[in-house]
This record gives sequence, structure tokens and C-alpha cells, in this order.
Amino acid sequence: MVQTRSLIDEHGRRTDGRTMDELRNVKIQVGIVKNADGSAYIEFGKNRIIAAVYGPREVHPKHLAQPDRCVLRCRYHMSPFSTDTRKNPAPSRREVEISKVMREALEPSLMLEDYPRAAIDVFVEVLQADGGSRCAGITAASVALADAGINMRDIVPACAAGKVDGKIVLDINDVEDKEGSADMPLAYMPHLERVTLLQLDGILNQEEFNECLDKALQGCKMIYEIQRRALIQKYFGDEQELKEES
Amino acid sequence: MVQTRSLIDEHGRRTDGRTMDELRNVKIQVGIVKNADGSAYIEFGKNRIIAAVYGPREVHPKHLAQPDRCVLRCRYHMSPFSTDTRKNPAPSRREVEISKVMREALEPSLMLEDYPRAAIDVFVEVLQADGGSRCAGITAASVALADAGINMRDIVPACAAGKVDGKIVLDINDVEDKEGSADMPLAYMPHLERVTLLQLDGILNQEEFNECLDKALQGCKMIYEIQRRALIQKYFGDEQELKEES
Amino acid sequence: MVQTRSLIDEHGRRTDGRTMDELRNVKIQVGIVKNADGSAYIEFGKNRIIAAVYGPREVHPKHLAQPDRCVLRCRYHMSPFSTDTRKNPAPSRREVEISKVMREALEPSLMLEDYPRAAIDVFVEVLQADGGSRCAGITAASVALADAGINMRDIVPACAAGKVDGKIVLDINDVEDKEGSADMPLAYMPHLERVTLLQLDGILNQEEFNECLDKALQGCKMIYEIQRRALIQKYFGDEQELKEES
Amino acid sequence: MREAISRSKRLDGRDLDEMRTLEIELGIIGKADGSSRVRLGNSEVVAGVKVETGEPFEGLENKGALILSAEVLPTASPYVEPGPPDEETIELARVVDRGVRESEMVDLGKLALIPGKVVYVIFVDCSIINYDGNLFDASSYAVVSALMSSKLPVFEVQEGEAVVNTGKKMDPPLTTIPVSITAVKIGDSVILDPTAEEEACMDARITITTNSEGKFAALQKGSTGSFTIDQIKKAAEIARIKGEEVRTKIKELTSNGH
Amino acid sequence: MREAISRSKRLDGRDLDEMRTLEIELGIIGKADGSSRVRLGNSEVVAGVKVETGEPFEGLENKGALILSAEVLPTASPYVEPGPPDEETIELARVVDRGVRESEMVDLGKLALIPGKVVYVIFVDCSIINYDGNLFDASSYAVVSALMSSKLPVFEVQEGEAVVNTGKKMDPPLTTIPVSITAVKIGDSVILDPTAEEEACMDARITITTNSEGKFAALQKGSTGSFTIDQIKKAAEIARIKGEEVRTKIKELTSNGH
Amino acid sequence: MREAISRSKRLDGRDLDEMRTLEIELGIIGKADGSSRVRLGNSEVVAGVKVETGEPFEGLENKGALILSAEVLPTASPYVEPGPPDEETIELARVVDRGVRESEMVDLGKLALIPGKVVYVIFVDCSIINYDGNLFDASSYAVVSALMSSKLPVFEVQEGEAVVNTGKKMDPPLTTIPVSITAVKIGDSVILDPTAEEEACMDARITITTNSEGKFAALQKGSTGSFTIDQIKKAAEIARIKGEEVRTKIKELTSNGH
Repeated sequence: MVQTRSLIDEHGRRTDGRTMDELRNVKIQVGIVKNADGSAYIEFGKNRIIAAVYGPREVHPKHLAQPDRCVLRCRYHMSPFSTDTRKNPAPSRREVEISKVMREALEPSLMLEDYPRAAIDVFVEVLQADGGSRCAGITAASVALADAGINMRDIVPACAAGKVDGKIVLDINDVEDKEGSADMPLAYMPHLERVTLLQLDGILNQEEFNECLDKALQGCKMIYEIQRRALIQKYFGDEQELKEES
Repeated sequence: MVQTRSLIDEHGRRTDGRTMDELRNVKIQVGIVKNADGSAYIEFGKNRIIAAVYGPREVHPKHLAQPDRCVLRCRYHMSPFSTDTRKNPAPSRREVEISKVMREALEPSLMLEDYPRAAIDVFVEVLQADGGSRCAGITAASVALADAGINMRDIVPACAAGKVDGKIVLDINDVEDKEGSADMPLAYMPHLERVTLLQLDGILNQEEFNECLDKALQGCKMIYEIQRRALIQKYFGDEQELKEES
Repeated sequence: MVQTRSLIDEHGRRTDGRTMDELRNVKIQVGIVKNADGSAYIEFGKNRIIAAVYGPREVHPKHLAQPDRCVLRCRYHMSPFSTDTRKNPAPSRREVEISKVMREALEPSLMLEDYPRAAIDVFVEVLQADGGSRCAGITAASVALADAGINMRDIVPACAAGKVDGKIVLDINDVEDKEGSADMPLAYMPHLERVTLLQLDGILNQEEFNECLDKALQGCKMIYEIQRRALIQKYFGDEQELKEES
Repeated sequence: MREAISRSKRLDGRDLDEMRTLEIELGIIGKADGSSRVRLGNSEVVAGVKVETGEPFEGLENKGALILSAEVLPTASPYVEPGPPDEETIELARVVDRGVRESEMVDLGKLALIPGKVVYVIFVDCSIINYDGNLFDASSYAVVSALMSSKLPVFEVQEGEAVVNTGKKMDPPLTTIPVSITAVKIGDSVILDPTAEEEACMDARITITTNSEGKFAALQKGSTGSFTIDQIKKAAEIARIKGEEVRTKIKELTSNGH
Repeated sequence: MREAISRSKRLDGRDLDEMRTLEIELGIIGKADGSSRVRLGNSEVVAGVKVETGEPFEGLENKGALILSAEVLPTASPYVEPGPPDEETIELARVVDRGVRESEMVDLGKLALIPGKVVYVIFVDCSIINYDGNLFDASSYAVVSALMSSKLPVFEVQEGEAVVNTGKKMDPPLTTIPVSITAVKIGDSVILDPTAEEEACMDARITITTNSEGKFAALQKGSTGSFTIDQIKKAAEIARIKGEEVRTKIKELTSNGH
Repeated sequence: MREAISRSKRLDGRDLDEMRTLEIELGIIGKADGSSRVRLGNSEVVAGVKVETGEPFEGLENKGALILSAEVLPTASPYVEPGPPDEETIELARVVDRGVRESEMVDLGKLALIPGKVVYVIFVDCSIINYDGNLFDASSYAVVSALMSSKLPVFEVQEGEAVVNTGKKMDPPLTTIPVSITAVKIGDSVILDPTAEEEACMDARITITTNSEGKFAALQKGSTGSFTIDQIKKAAEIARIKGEEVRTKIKELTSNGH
């Protein structure tokens, strides 16, 4: 990572005007893919991501079925127009890895034992990519799984923290990812209090490491509220939400 | 399409000396691939194409079999030396599309319901490509299907018409395809009077459209006669043909 | 092949100091891959090759199983760092061909009829390639098959002879392969007295051909001794070897 | 359904020649040079335009290159397998491409930079998000509206043949608006803009693209059934008339905010 | 069959060392720079030569490049699956290539244009149309006769290192005629030019290529059986003698009309 | 096993936080610019470094390129299928890569030749020969020690921008020694350096890479279980301490003969 310009100004504001502890704008819409069993659309900063869930359903080919549990499959994919330079539509090694960690981030939240011999497929399509697309994708996918009525132990919000200009900040955007010095995406089950995804790119000392982890955790809790509201909005409408808030 | 030189002279002759309603030379030989259940070799202008049919036979993998009908599969493929610049032997997107429309052009002519759970494979190899290779390929494939003894409702001849120097002409060759302004390949079942393939590339007004369609139809009827003779020649020899003509 | 410099000096010594009938250094270690059913590591000149055997074991997919015999599968593969210029890890056409002739060189030595419906897999990994890697690979693979306890009719040593500076020499190395005028790899079952692999690249007259064949045969017999000792060493230890030699 | 259609009724209450509601949202992908999200009934497609520089195609040395691809995302239906495009998706992309290319919608002759060496390369990629029939038209409308709303980066050739992005933007050189109309035959009836249910029992399909002058630019018969010559002539006439209606609609939907 | 062969009889009445009828038709692919259709009994192969310019191979900077491929078309037998070449087809192409390359049939040293940068690239592609055994020899004869009948475009290097096609044609720089002879062992008998039926019960195969001087240039033992040293020495002798016969035949068949 | 581990016992007698024996053999691939064979218990990896010149990565025009790959050879266990790398192998290569890259072990800024055009390209390839758990650390140690023992060819830019290999060798510009430590959770216990058997019943995995200063450079949580925040903080601390032990060991094992 290259440090080429100041990413935090004298007032503690970041390149996009946020404070150190502020999330980018996050908007979640539930149930936007008509054919899917569950779906969600998320705008997370400039990320534009669709998550669709199909299942529980039969597994093909059959020998992949598990006698005692459901198979979870996950695809993270970027549309060719989602990035600054056109992306080749064939899956890159990066997309393969993210598909894997995304599946591992969602699996602990699901009661897969309730659906033996079946499969659940989660498809995450990045229509536009900004920093933190894997976190945004997990966040949307978890909402889509809830929308599909899958039995869940918890919802999984995800959010990154990182180090920029020597400071630990919440929710790294594209510029901060490229020019900052560390990025730590985290997925967390807020009720079970468990980390289901954690990665780190870049240099942190022990103290910074712990601060970063705590900050990302706070971000997850904020994201969780947005997930919750989006689901309430879908199932109970605006009215219910207003009542509940009052 | 680029119009760069006159493609029709003052006497109404085209670059290869043909009139507006004239086919290129078409020669069909039946049964030239020894191992195939049916086969045909066609010379259509400079096109040199082999069609071979295998089947009805067992389907592999078995789950592709249909309980009530035969599966028709079709491959259109160009040999590396068939084109001006050497062609990569891996199937191009163009070859995949032509394989599909070719299958769809042949299928209505076949009594696939007579062979449940089986498959018929049609392999069309373009040894040398000229304009209209898909029409020539369908023409040869239909003869090869007849040679294989498949139950058929009709034979399928195919021929293109197009627009060149502002005029509607029959049977577009390579130069006319590249430099002319429209190309409309047609496959037609002459007894059932049905169109089984139709495509258009290039600009035509409504009147030209209808004229083009009618001209391609005439071409198909001419091709049909050549198909018929080739089959008679194979099965009854020259003698029979002479008798019949007398 | 290009002849650019003298490959044999006035004393009949080759570029690496060997005489015309001398093998490069050959060292075989048996049983070095812990998980494999049998394995061997060979240093043959600068070749560094591992051969591992898995099986007899179940065949996947099952339809590949043979009711009356075992299926032998073989992969010859070069690590990316094994060659002067980095090798793309995807299998080349050369590797596919060598995998095939290697399998055919080993198969006559195995009692495959003793393991109906099963498969034996032989994996040969070239960590560093010198001239003659296919011979070294077969040599190691045959030892690994013995180490796996597969029922065998014979051991298969392999060795090349070739023509360099107009002379027939034993065991062509990398430089001689590139600059010499012929290379003839041979695999031979010494007790059954049968050739199981033979190839030739380069020009030989009838007399040279026969001389080359005979020389390669002598090489195989020398290699066979090294194979035998390596197996004795593994199963009976140094002591036994000493006894036997005394 | 076949029986209902034979009595000129469709399950969703439409007339046989009635299109579903068309919605177009522009500019949803800020990183693209043009983008569009099209809903045709429940079929939904996002198209994005990306412009780069590159080599011209062989035989077309003095023209910009247009490269169109489509992916039916596995989100789109329970029957889509992720992976490289299958036969149907390749046909889809090629038919949409043909409508744009043969109508000469984009004047590619204006998009060469160093003839034979460097030209504008326009990628138009479609991601099909939800499938409810008639992807040909939905994708075509998405591509056409993405191109209409696009702003291309202006490249300049400097001394020594270096090509630089000036940072400026320009409108693409468009000449016409191609509109495809897809009809399918079910029994003896021909209906427009089929849903997924209708496509499941169709005998044959025909997609006809007209340009702004009402001329035909491209046509593709598909599926394993057949048409009479008269059915085709009639379909062509309908495609011209309905095409003009859709063209008006597209112009209207893309002019907002321009 | 094994029993018959042990009594020196073959199903088609041939002697054990008798080749099938060889037919060669030249120039059937006008768009290729050389072409040939070979029938060896019922095995049928079309080979085409295409010449372009390109980069030399690494380590062979001063030589033209020769690239040989083969495809066993799915027309050729009920057992061929369309798709990328399998192990057997790769071996076939490589063995045919080796015969041409190791005999130095084409003097590639005469086909460099700008050493290290631009050379003649000669593609020779084989399409196997019908399979009835011994594709090694049938393909080899097709390749050799296509090359013998080829006319190469003459490229010239102009100032500034531009390479242009002059429109002229030249004979390829050929030095020898490599001929492969394939023998298979069935039981204790060794027979030449096996049919598909004979290959189905062969124990081992050997393909030996000689040049015009009767020297050996390439050899490939194949299949899962084995040979004695004596069988190989004898096969080599036969390959030399029969190779000369076939060479005479090829010269005769390719000289018509030249 | 879960029960034993809950009582702080491991099948091979190790303490929960005890690594297996590490052996490193350098220079075994003479044709590589650096190489290493690492045994961590029964897991065995060979890594080779090859240096070429090539184009820089987009956005990193002034830096050398580092390209890391891994293949789990089919020799490594009965469950490996030969073929292109699967999801797990891709993750393995990317995690090992991240440790080297994020720690800035190699000062790539010193490896540009003609900025934006030609740079050093360092390939580091791992061949996993035997699998007995913890390939992340075994591969990481192989890569790091291969790089530490490597000698790079010295390239020079001549007039006219020709890049030539001078035949000289240089030490790679290394800045730090990244060391990864992998822990897995089985029940409520966290153990280091798991064997294949232990991995088979793990709930979750975490790999943490520290640099020579004891700072964290990369981390990857894997597998389908989860951790508490406290478990992660503790794992980080252990990774720092154990990482320093392993770093000392690597320095010791790679200094022989240097």
C-alpha cells in the first residue's frame, strides 16, 4: 500500500467527508429478485450489490448431498462493468477466495442440520464495486437468507476497519483501501458474539490490532441495525417500524 | 457492411458472372463417410462441407435422454484451414450459435417421437468456407439424415438471398456477404411449406424484405431438386434417374 | 537439432566428463512420500523427480472401472520451477504425451488382472528437469510401484542412448539432447527381455540404429541394478546389502 | 395455456400483441461510461458500457470496436448454473449485438484513433438479474438505452503515437435507435413479449430489429418449430409498428434528466 | 482374428506386410496454401497448410516455425466425442510432427525474415474424416503431400522492419520426404498398416519414419504391449524398405499436374 | 480426539501450543534462482523462485511484480485430484502471498527497470509433495526461505530500452521476515500447527502473519466455525510470540552455508 496524500484532514475528516467512526451510507432493500426464494439489494457507499438465495433445494449432482445436513454454496461475482477497468467475466482467483470466505462467514449462522440432503445457494453479484464489497456482500446475503425463510441462529453483518494516516478508522472506502496502510474486514454474529470472517491486509501493531478489531465490531453492530430495519420494513411495512421506534 | 466497389455490372452480372437469380454451382454426394450411419459431401460455390449422422443411438450421459422423443444434437465446425486466415480449432461463439440454429432448422423435419430415449448426432465439418456455409451445411445435413434412414416429414434445403448494389439477389457469395448490404439465410421445408431457419444481417425496407424472403424461397426449391437427385443417384443409380427424367 | 560445438573431446570425454558408455549419477530413495502407498525419489544427472503410487483403490467415476482388470493411470508433470524458463503449470501437450507413453511403458510389468475393478495411480513430478526426464520418471515410478506392493512381472528401468558428434553414446544429458543429432529413450523389462517404451528423435542409419538400441539396452541393465539396490536398501537395510555384496 | 391463447387470452390478461410495462433507470453504475437497468415485466437486466482503447478488428482497421457480452446471472432463475455462457446465452448476446451492429447505431467509423493500430473499444455487458421471458428484447433495450445515455472518454493521439485520456467526455456518435420485437408462436397464435411461462410452451420464436426509419436491420428465428412465409411477413410488419412504439417509449424514458 | 493372423491371413485378404491402397487428391482446399485428401483404405484425412508470419520459437530465433495439429472429427467414428484433443490425438499430432521435424523435411533455416523477431509460421492442420485404423500413417502422408504441393506466399521485409506479403508465391524449401510405416503386433505376428478391427486387438504398435536416404528419423512405440529387441530391429528394416515403396508412390501421386 | 484435546492432550504428544519439527533444505533446485524444501512434521513443500522480466501490474508501474502460486500435487494425499487449483489451493496461495506482500518482505520498489514498461517479475511456485496438515505455514516457510536464499539475475537497461541479463547475480532486496502461525479451534481449545487428523475435526482456523518487528501483516480466518473476539486477540498474541521463535529457527536453518 502506498501513502501518497493526506487521507484525513485537520478536522479529522476523511476524503469523503466522514468522521473516523462513521459508516458510509448503507441502504438495504429486501426481496427485489422476483424468482429467488430470498433476495436483497444493498448500496454500501458506492457498492451496488444483489444477493439472491435459492433453496433449500435438491442437490445436483446428487453425490454432493450430505445425509445429515444441508450443503451451503456461495458465489461472489463481479459484473464486467463493476470496476474502473472492465473486468473479465471469468471468475478470478480473488473471486474464488471471496466466495469461500463468504460461505464460511455465513455458515455458522444457519441451521443447516434442519435440511438434510438439500442445498442452499447464495449468489452475490457486484454490479458496482467500492471498498468493502465482501462485507457488503455478506451483509446483503445474510438478509437474503432471512428473506428466504432459512432457519438461522443469528444475522451476520460485516464491516471493515482499517488504518489510514496512522489512525484507526471505520469502514474503509476504495481510496483508503488503495492508499491506506491496513484493512481488516470482519463479519460478526451480534447475538452469539462470534466472529465468522476476519482478514487483515497491512501492518498493525498489537494495540492497533485490538483497536481495529473493536472498531470493526462496532461497525458490525451498526450494520446489524440496518439489516434488522430492512427486514422489518419488508415484512411489517413502515407503520410497524414507526410504532416500534416510538 | 461496406460498399466499396460495384458488385453488379451493367449487364446485370455479379462478380462471379452469375445473374441475379442464379445459384452458385452445387454438387452433393451421398454416403461418403464410411463409418457414419448417413453422410453427404456438398460443394456449394467454394464451400466444401461434410455432414455425417450417427444415430439413432444411446444417449450419453443417460440423464439427457427424453422419455418421449429422440434428442437431436448438432455440431457445426470449421477446420483450421477452411478460412482465409487460419482459424483457431476451438469452437468460436459464431460456431456455437450456428450449431444451435442448424439444429433448430433440422428438427421440425424429423420424426423424433419415433425414437424415444435415443439421440441423433449431426456433425457438419466445413473444410472450406465461402459465403452461405450455414445454408450449405443444413442442406448437406438434411441429405445425410435421409441417408441415415431417419424418419422424416420433409427434406430441408437452405439458401440465402440478399441485397447487393441496391438489388435483391439470390445466393450471396463471400464477397457479396462482406461488401453487400444485407444477407438473409433461409431454410424451408418445401412440402410442409414451413420456414425452419431465418436470419437477417443488414438493412432492408419492408418491400425489399418480402422480395428477399421470396427469392430465398425460390433458391430453397432449386436446392431441394439437387438434394432429391443426389439421393436418387445414391439409391437408384444413374439409370433410374434417366428413366425418371424421360 | 543444431550442432554448434564439439560435444566430445579428443580423449573421448563428453561435456560433463563422462565416457561414451557412462551413465550420469543415479540415486534412488524409496518410500519418501509419507501418504503414498509407494514412492521413490530419483536423482538422475540433474533430474530431481518424485514418483508416488496410490492404489489399488476404487475408481472414480465408477464407469471407468474394468470388470477383469485394474485401470492404470499415470500423470507426468513438471513443477513451474523445474525448467530454465518458468513453466506454465497447466499440462502441456508434451506432458500429455509423456504421461501416455509412460503408462504404456509400465503397464506390461504389472499384473493388473489381479485387481479387477480397481485403479492404480502413478504420479510423477519433475522438480528439476534434465535430459532424459521421461526415462528417469519411468525408473522411479517402477520402483514406487514395487514399494506399493503391486504384483509385478518385472521391474522397468529406462535409459536413453543417442548420437553426438557422430558417435553413439549412452544416456544423453540436456546439452546433448539439444545439440546432439539423435536421442533414443528405451524402457526394458530385463527378465522378460521386452521393450515397453521406445522413441527416436533424430537421424540414424540402420547400423547406428541397432548400435543405439543395444547401448540403451545396456543402460537399462545398469539402471536396473540401481533400482534393485534401492529396494533392497529400503526393505532389508544396509546390513543385508553388505552381506549380499560380500 | 395453449387453449387460452387460442382464444386470444393470456394468463396475465394482456392482448396477444401487447408488450409488458417497460421501465428504464439510467446511470445506476457510476463507474461505467453508460448504464441502464431495464425491467420488462419481471425480466430485469442491467447493462453497462465501458470504453477503452485497443486494436481494431481484422478487416475493420478504420473503425472502433464494439464488443457485446451477456451473462444470465444465477440469481435470475432456479435453473441457471453459474459458469461460462451456454448456447442460449451466446445466441442472446449475438442477436442483441447484431441489432446494434447491423443498424449501425454507433458510427464506429468515427471511433478510430490511429487507423489499423489504436481505436476506441466499446464494451457493452449485460447482467441478467431476473428471468421472466423475452430476454432478447429486455437485453436489447438495456443495451440501447445504456449506449444512448453514455458519455465516452475523449482520447487523443499525441506525438509519437501515444494515446492519452484527456479527461474530457463526449456523446457517442449514434445514428439510429434499433428496437427489437420478439414474437413467439404457440399453436397457431403469435404473441408478443412472451413471459417465461409462455416461452416454456412456445413452438417457435422470431426476433426482428428495426431502425429509426422503420427498416429491418436484423432478424433471428429461434426454437425448434417453424413459421409460414405469411406469418413471417406479418411478424415483420408488427415488428415495424410495435418497434416504433417502443422507440418512442425508450426516447421518453431516456430523455429524463438529459 | 488373432487365430487367422497367426496363420498369416488377414480379414481383408492382405499379406501381413501389405499396405492398403493409398489415394491422394491435391489442392482440394483452394483457400489453403497447400492441401491434400488422403485415403488409406477407408481411413480418410484432409490436411491443409496455412502460412502466416509470427514470432520464432524460443531457442530457434533464426528459423521459421512449423506448427502441426490434428483433430479426429466426430464424423470419423461412432466413438469420437467432439471436444479438445484427447491423449491419443495429441500423441498422433506429435508423432506426425516429429517425423516432419526430425527429418528436417522443411528447411526452416530458410524461413526467417527478421531473425529473433519475425519468421514464416507454417500451420499444418489435419482433419480426420473417417477412421479405419492407422491414422499415424494416413495423417503423415496427408501432411507430407500437402506440404509437397504447397505454394508459400512470399513475404518481404521493408525498411523500418515492416513485413509485407508481396502477393508472389514460392515453393517451400523441402529437403527430403519422410515416410512413416506403422506395424502392430498381434500375438507373435507383426502386421503393417492395421485396420480399425486389427488395432482393436493389437498388443503393441510401432511407427518408424525414414527419410529419402533410408535413414531413420523418428520412432514411436505405442500401446500397452511390448516388443523384443529383435522384433524392433526387424520392424526398422521393414520400415526402410516399405517406406521407400510408399515414397515412390507419394511422389507419383503428387506429381500429377505439377 | 476432541475429548483428548479438551484435556490438553494431542495424539502425537505435543502441547497445544507446540509446533512440529521444522526442517529446511536450501538450493535443491539448481535451475531455480532460489529454492527450498520444507518439512513441517510430515507436511512437505518444495518452493522455487524464478526471475524474469516483464510488464508491471496496472497501478504499480514503478514496482517489480511478485507472482505466487501453489499446487497441491496428487502425490500429497489420496484425496487430491490432479487438475487446476481448487478453492482451497487458491486460498492457500493467496494467504501465503498476502503474508509476503503485506509485510513488504521484498522491496519491489527496487525492482523496476523501465518504469511502466519493464520490471523484474519474481515467480514463487510451491509444489506440495505430502500433506499432513497446516499447509499454510509449511508453504509460507518454504516461500520465505526460498526467497531468503535466492540470488537474482541482474538485468540492465541498455540504450534503446533493450533489457539484457548481465549474467551477474544479486541478493534480493529483502526488508523483513514474515512468519505465519496457524491455529485451529477444536471444541473450546485452540491448538497450533494442526496435523491432517486435527484439521479433519477442526471447527475454525486462523492464520496470522507477523513481520520481524512483531507487527501484524496479514490474517485469515478460515473454515466454517467461529471465534470469540477474545480468542482472536489471544491468537494474535500467540502468533507474535511463536512467530518470533519460528523466525529465529528459519534464520538459523537458512544461514548454514551462507
